[in-house]
Amino acid sequence: MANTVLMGQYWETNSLFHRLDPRTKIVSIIFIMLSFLMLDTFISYAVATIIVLGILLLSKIPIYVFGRGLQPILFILMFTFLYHVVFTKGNVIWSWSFIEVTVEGLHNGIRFVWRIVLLILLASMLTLTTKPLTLAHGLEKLLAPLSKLNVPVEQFSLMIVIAIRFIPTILQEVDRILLAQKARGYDITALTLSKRIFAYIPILIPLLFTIIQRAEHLTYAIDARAYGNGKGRTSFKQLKFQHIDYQVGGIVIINTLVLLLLNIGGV
Amino acid sequence: MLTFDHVHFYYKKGQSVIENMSFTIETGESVAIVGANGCGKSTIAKLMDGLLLPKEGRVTFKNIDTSRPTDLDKIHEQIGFVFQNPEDQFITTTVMDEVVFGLENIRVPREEILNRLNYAIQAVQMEDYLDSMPHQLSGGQKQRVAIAAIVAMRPEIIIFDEATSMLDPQGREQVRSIMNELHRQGMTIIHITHHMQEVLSAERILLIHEGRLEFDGNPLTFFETATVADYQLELPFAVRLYQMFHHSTPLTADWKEMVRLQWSIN
Amino acid sequence: MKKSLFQLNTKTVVTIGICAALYGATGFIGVPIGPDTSLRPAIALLAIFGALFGPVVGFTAGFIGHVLTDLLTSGMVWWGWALGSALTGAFMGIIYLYKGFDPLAGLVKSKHIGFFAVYGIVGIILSLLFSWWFDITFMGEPSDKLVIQVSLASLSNIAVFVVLGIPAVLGYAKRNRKASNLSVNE
Amino acid sequence: MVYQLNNMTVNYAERVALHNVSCTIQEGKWISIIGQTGAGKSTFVKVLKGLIPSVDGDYRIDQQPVHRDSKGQLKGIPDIGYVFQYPEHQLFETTVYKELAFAPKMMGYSSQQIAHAIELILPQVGLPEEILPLAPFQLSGGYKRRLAIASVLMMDPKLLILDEPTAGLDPVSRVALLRLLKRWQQQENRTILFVSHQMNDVAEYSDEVMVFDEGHLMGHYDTNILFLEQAQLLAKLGMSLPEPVQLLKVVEELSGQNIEVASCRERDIFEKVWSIWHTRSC
Ligand SMILES: Nc1ncnc2c1ncn2[C@@H]1O[C@H](COP(=O)(O)OP(=O)(O)OP(=O)(O)O)[C@@H](O)[C@H]1O
Ligand SMILES: Nc1ncnc2c1ncn2[C@@H]1O[C@H](COP(=O)(O)OP(=O)(O)OP(=O)(O)O)[C@@H](O)[C@H]1O
Ligand SMILES: [Mg+2]
Ligand SMILES: [Mg+2]
Repeated sequence: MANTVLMGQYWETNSLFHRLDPRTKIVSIIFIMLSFLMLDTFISYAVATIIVLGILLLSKIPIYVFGRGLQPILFILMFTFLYHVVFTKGNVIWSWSFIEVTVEGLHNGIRFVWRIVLLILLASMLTLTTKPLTLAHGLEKLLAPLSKLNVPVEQFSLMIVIAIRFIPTILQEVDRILLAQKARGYDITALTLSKRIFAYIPILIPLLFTIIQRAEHLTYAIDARAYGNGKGRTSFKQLKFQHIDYQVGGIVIINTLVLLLLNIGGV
Repeated sequence: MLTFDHVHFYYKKGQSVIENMSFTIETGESVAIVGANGCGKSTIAKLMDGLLLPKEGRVTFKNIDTSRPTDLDKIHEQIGFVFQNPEDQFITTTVMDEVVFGLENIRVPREEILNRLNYAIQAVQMEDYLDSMPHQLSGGQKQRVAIAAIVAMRPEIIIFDEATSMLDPQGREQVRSIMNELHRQGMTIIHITHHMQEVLSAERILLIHEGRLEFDGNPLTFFETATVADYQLELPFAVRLYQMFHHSTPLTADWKEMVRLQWSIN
Repeated sequence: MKKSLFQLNTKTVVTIGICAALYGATGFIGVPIGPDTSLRPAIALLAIFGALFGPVVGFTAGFIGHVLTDLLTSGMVWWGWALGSALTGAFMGIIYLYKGFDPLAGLVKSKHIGFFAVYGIVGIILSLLFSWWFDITFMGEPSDKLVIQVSLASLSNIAVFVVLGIPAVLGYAKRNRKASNLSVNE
Repeated sequence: MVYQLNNMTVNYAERVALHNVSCTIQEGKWISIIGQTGAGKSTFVKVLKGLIPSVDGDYRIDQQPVHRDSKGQLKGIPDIGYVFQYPEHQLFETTVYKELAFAPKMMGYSSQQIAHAIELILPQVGLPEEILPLAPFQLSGGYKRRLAIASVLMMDPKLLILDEPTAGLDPVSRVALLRLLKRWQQQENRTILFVSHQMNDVAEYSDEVMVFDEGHLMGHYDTNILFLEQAQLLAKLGMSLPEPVQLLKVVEELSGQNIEVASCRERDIFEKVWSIWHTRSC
């Protein structure tokens, strides 16, 4: 469990995207996403789709992995689609009692769903090809200039790192408490499901206590190792832009421009 | 120069944990702190490092008062502290990051970080575990990593709070020799331990009893004269042997040496 | 010491980080009760963090925690809802600014509970409305669906807040009061 | 009861922590477990307690295969007491009292019985009554350790597993605990599995010793045989001898003769060395 969280959605392949600097990825994705928010015409949708498909192929990640990412929001997608189909006024092509399906509705439904799917696929590219801590590192570096304006970027980044690092610890802590109880003859996992839900409640308060205790020790640990306010730390793991980062950056900008022009041109 | 000047401390009002404690540890000394469970050793260590502040009196390091928040960073840079429970000390997700974290904080340049990382990790023999999660190591391995993370920072003082309690005898010996080496290079070593043989090889011993400093001096003198059981301590093996020989040879920390000497006299 | 609001020392950094982790970890758990809505015990945690550590910790922990769960589970961040979580956390934290309210020392008066409940409920509704507005504006989601979603989510969140969050803060304060009383008696 | 492991293997992700371990643990003995850091000692005792759900191998108690769930995972074995290597892994309640009361409450004792039992156990492990209302994490390292041990002793288990229980205890408490355990084990004919790095304690208190190295069980010996006759094996595995035995070796080397001793316990060796000494100086 600990490892799954630390790895996040990360999926190891030797693709181009895995080698990219996290900063390039973050900025590019933001650009592409913004340009997608303006999608309007059929051609622009087509271009966007081709771009996303291209990215998926290049990532070398099997398609079912992306499918898995879409699963949790399948319900929203269906709902959005049906909603548009049913409630958009226009040319009725099929009806049953008060329900009317219209051409415009189908059109709208497909469009909205399509856009969300594209956005999600893009977003999962970032998490599938970058480990959460690398992502945090990239973000810290991107925001580094703000540090000069007295924005506590380092501390903010430490916050995120602690958060990522502690999600598994907390889940482990729950495991630990269960294990400690098991070691003294109380096995929660042996209970039936309905009883188990209630059995979790008494664990919550001890959990809260130990976590607050953990926080105290962690504060000591960070202070004791002279973190201070994090300003001016050196950085052992360095990020370096490579050729490929510039190339990808260039392509992204061209893409965005193309989409923009398509939209402006109304094609 | 680390000074306790009439220090009082409590966690809860009315239940004092440290009472009127005064002593000075000079640069380059090697000091063992001993005492019963709950007598306040870890609390003293936290006071030394400025993690806790005295309720009365002053703790100063090179004339910097720990209660001045602005200077606390300097104290943390100069005083390294290996926690009693290594799990409380871990901040990051890999053994490597754990060692590097402190080095980045004290602004060690990149190339130098690599050197120190290698040195520290090799010293505790954890080369094979650089990418492991600290929380998923065995009990003794955790202690080794905790030690490496502090040793790499090369502070002027290192406080080891029972940092070797779960090491095998060989590991204990290794850490002992790391300590000796650092001490030889001029580092001040403060070692909190329940292992009496280790106490014997320190230069000075601070005995804490119910929050008060009960004895401050040479360990050999201490074990020769004190009734150790009053302080929940036992005699080191060397001293037990010494008593068996009815004190016929001078007491030394190295008991094998003592036996040989005895043998040659007879 | 207690009432400092914007100072970012190690303690606040760690508290926010760990609260975010806790929020994120419990974010994995949820009992679905309607379209894209579930009974999330995480809301109770926001209430606890807010009350114990104030609006800044509540806001930041809610935001980071939400973004992280989104990133770790589906890879897609729903920014509107993340900001919503943040707002809820901030509202839960208003009570922290009251003089004489200090659950860490066991000090909670009954009028505090009233205020806490009001801020909490107002906060939950306001932040959901915010998320709703955000989604319509930036994601182009249909608004009627969101009306259902918002009302369901408000109700479920308020339920969790009232049933779990408030009692947890009270329980925590009570326990701390006990501990400090004992030390005075001895 | 007899506990039997057959070809037990445990993997943690990519690391093999136990390799084909087979052993039989008889009732009524004090068995120590030694080995270097990371040798697999904790893993081994966790398997015995059933704390590691997925293991590869066969585990029987009194010839009966240990119950597994539908997925083939091991279940915790309730009547084995287990003290974790880090007391922090074990303590979870909000007060010391609740911590001590947890196991007996599970076993269905009344609150009076529990209160009485707690009253009895506190002095035995050297805990003052004042700490009962404190939260376990407010205790010092050594007190946490005592609490962890006491809360398991409350179960009065047939087999008691202690993973480095003396780490962090002050010397007098350490000896007191070891004596308490020895008395309990002998008088009530209980079994103790004692993981330790303190060779002196191992030599002093155990009947048998199991030696681990890099996940392998290297042998299961009578204590005296191991320390007095298998010194090479221990040296090869990088483990040291108890100090009294080292003393014996030094004296053997100095005198150039083999010395017979009754056991590897300090008293017996000191007696022997003293008598050699005495005859020499007379
Ligand atoms: N966070 C805390 N809150 C309240 N009391 C505490 C806290 N930490 C320690 N104490 C108490 O302070 C006293 C001294 O504790 P300390 O940890 O300094 O002892 P120690 O000498 O290190 O003992 P050990 O050898 O067992 O580690 C103990 O009575 C302990 O219960
Ligand atoms: N949860 C875990 N995940 C991955 N590897 C682990 C885990 N626990 C232990 N290991 C590894 O398994 C090996 C055996 O560990 P174990 O804890 O059994 O050692 P040990 O003999 O108890 O050592 P020690 O004396 O240091 O406590 C070690 O190499 C350790 O790094
Ligand atoms: Mg201590
Ligand atoms: Mg172990």
